[in-house]
Amino acid sequence: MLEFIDTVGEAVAAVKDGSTVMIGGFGNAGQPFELIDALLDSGATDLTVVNNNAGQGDQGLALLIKEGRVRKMICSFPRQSDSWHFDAKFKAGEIELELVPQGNLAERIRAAGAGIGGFFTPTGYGTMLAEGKETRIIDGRGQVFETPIHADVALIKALKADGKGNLVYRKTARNFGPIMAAAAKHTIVQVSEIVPTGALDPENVVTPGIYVNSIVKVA
Amino acid sequence: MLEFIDTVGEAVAAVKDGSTVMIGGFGNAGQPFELIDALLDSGATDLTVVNNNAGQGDQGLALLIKEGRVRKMICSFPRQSDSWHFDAKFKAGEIELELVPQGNLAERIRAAGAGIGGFFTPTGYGTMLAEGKETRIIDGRGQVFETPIHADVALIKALKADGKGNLVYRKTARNFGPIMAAAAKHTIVQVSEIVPTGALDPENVVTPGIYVNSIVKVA
Amino acid sequence: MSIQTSATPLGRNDLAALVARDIAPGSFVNLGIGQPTLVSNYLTEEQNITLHTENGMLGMGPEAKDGEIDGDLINAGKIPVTELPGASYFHHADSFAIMRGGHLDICVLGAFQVSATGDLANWHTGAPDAIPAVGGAMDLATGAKDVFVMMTLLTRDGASKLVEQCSYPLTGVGCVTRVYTDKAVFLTGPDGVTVRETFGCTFEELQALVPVLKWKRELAAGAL
Amino acid sequence: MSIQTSATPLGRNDLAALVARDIAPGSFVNLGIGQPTLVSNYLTEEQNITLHTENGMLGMGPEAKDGEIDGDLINAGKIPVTELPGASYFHHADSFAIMRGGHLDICVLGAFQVSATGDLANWHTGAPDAIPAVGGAMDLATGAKDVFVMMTLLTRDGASKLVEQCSYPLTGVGCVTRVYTDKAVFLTGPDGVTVRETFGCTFEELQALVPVLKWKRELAAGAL
Repeated sequence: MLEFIDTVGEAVAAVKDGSTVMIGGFGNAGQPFELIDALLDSGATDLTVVNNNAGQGDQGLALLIKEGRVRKMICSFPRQSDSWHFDAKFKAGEIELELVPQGNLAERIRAAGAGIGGFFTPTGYGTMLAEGKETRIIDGRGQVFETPIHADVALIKALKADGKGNLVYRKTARNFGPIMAAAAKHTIVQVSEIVPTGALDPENVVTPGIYVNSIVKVA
Repeated sequence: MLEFIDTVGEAVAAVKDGSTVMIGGFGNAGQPFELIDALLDSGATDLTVVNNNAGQGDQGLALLIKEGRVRKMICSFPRQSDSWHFDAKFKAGEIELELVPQGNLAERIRAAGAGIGGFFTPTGYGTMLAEGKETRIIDGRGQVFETPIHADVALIKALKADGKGNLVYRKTARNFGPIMAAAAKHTIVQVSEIVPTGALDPENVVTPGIYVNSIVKVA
Repeated sequence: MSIQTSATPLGRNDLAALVARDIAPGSFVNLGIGQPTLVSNYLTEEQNITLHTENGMLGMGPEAKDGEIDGDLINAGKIPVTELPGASYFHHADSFAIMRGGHLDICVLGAFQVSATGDLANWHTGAPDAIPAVGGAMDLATGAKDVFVMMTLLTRDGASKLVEQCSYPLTGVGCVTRVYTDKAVFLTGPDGVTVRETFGCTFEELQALVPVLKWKRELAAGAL
Repeated sequence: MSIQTSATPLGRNDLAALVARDIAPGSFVNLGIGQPTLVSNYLTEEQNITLHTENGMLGMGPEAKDGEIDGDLINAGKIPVTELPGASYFHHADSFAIMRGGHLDICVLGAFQVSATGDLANWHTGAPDAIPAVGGAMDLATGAKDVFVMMTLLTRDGASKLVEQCSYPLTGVGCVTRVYTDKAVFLTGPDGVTVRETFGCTFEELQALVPVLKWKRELAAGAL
């Protein structure tokens, strides 16, 4: 059931210790900062986090990592100039890393939402990221078997939601939002605006409300 | 390279004898009738046609089948009250049928466009449509291995195109258009309107122009 | 205590009304072609049900009347329909991802046969000269969280369509959770079949019609 | 007939200009982070090139200037960019489907090493304490129709980055089709490497720098 929730704190109560949490965003675009801050405050720990990166600077996901709340990161690009908290935890052996090529990350998330049990892709074939994975030659190309990434909860950011939970995004802030919403059992969305049902053109809805559980408006 | 073409006849010249041709539409919605008629006139034969159905009544795809131009149909629902031309050819053993559950059809077309070498799906497991196919149990569910469906040419219908070939559709006429455009080497689109580049909101483009080769406006 | 909830067998419309009442508020539902479509007539506004049609839409409204008919707006049965506020359109792969990814709460389908463990046969008679056509049936059967079947309990020849093992080609294995018929509602699953209620017959009379119930007990009243 | 087309080695900008000239009109192109980004400065309006950024956009314009900066509109390097008329936005899976499905005509990438048969190493030094980070490099390398590499030919220590076999961890196998360096342009593929042109050195001088060219002949001028 779709719920409109007043505060980000109540919204992220769905994240339990040990949850797998997808967090939208690429760089700062599309990052649900307020939801991440609420997750930080919630105390939920032993998390597996799926995000393109592994936190930057001294905010959001980086702080969650710093506080030791993230058991494992599944991401494509953990190393950045300001990813010092991840770097420290990783070098200390205190966080697990599953490094996934960005397209495999996106496709595996999409597969989870679409009910696909696994797929073959040429990406990564012949590289160390395919080590230990099943491979086969299809139409003359080496391919690697990749499995869906499911999540308990997704935290994403959209521009607007209507009363049915339909979402639209803004520019490149769309990025992982739509596929994470579909891949998680419970999807929490922070939006800038809630509009009346009927105010979004059905042709332009990007995430249908069927994928959305909780909506919270942030200032 | 994107081309704007004056007539449907010139547009379908890309279809050669022996081509695999995807044809958009579900029922009459989204069917590119004018392009199909032009294909009928073109004389191209020995075709493999991918469409949800196998023609209805005495028009379009049904006539292509009647004239013996279709060697093989890949579809989910060939049997309809008015699919007499397909019925006759099929019973005479003059047309090959690959029957595909509609979701597998859509996902296999999508896989072709997305560069996926094959995928496992629970759909069809334990049924006669999985006979002879590779299966495995994934997370406790029986799944069937399905392969991408590529095409030489796609014939689809959209509402509007801009100067870059970006497309928008109308209501349930969208159906197979976007995934077929991505799965075919050469995509031909009939549109009701061509608008200036910049007239479509980038947030609302459904098929980016990268998937489109030829656009022809039909009255 | 009897589980007979009606003195007579249910007609198609009464059965559709019963299915409609059993759909939880806020559900996302796909109604198959034919008898299941009747269910939409009995959904109330308070239930806030969102209908999906596999040809690319959520928020489908009732069948279009004369002035409303739009060739670009049809349902999976190719009947012109309408759009409700809050609707959305998407392409076929996205539409079937909704079904296959387990996001629909319920789909309601017709059937030739259902087995005691929920195997479904509803797409093909298996006759050697029949032209097979499957459409989205396998995706719905396999993907929805709950699969409800609506059918008459007996064939014209009086044979039960609820069987120990389907003789018709399968649509899906162990996928049906409930079977709504004119004479009874059955719950099916890995542990076999249970009778929830009967219409116009006693449990013992039903057992005589449905061989697979031979050794079964009725469900304690109120269990569902 | 000499294939030396410049009296001096090419600077980064001249090399970017050369890559830009080699991109066919109407192409869809992804420019990697770093040196490849310079190529956009030399694309002409007549070429009608559409730039893709893997974080969800086609029709990317130049870097945003002060007043244009919008936090929701960035490129894969997380730099604010602009939108050109005819742009489109899509989610990550759709964006990578463009790359992985073979729809990009060209991607231009930096590299640590390229092998004579087009293996690419550009994501990981392999150092035991390095934190690995791959981003979209493997998808681009594997998916684009043509993969152009831009790099200096030699490491700081004077070793050739064009090698018989990469010693760094691979990004993709046999994927690079051209290598643009300060001293030469190479064509790579299943049949090995060929020199298209040299800058500031003769073919023989280049051979002395690049061991894998030891037994190679130069490409007949005009062949590409």
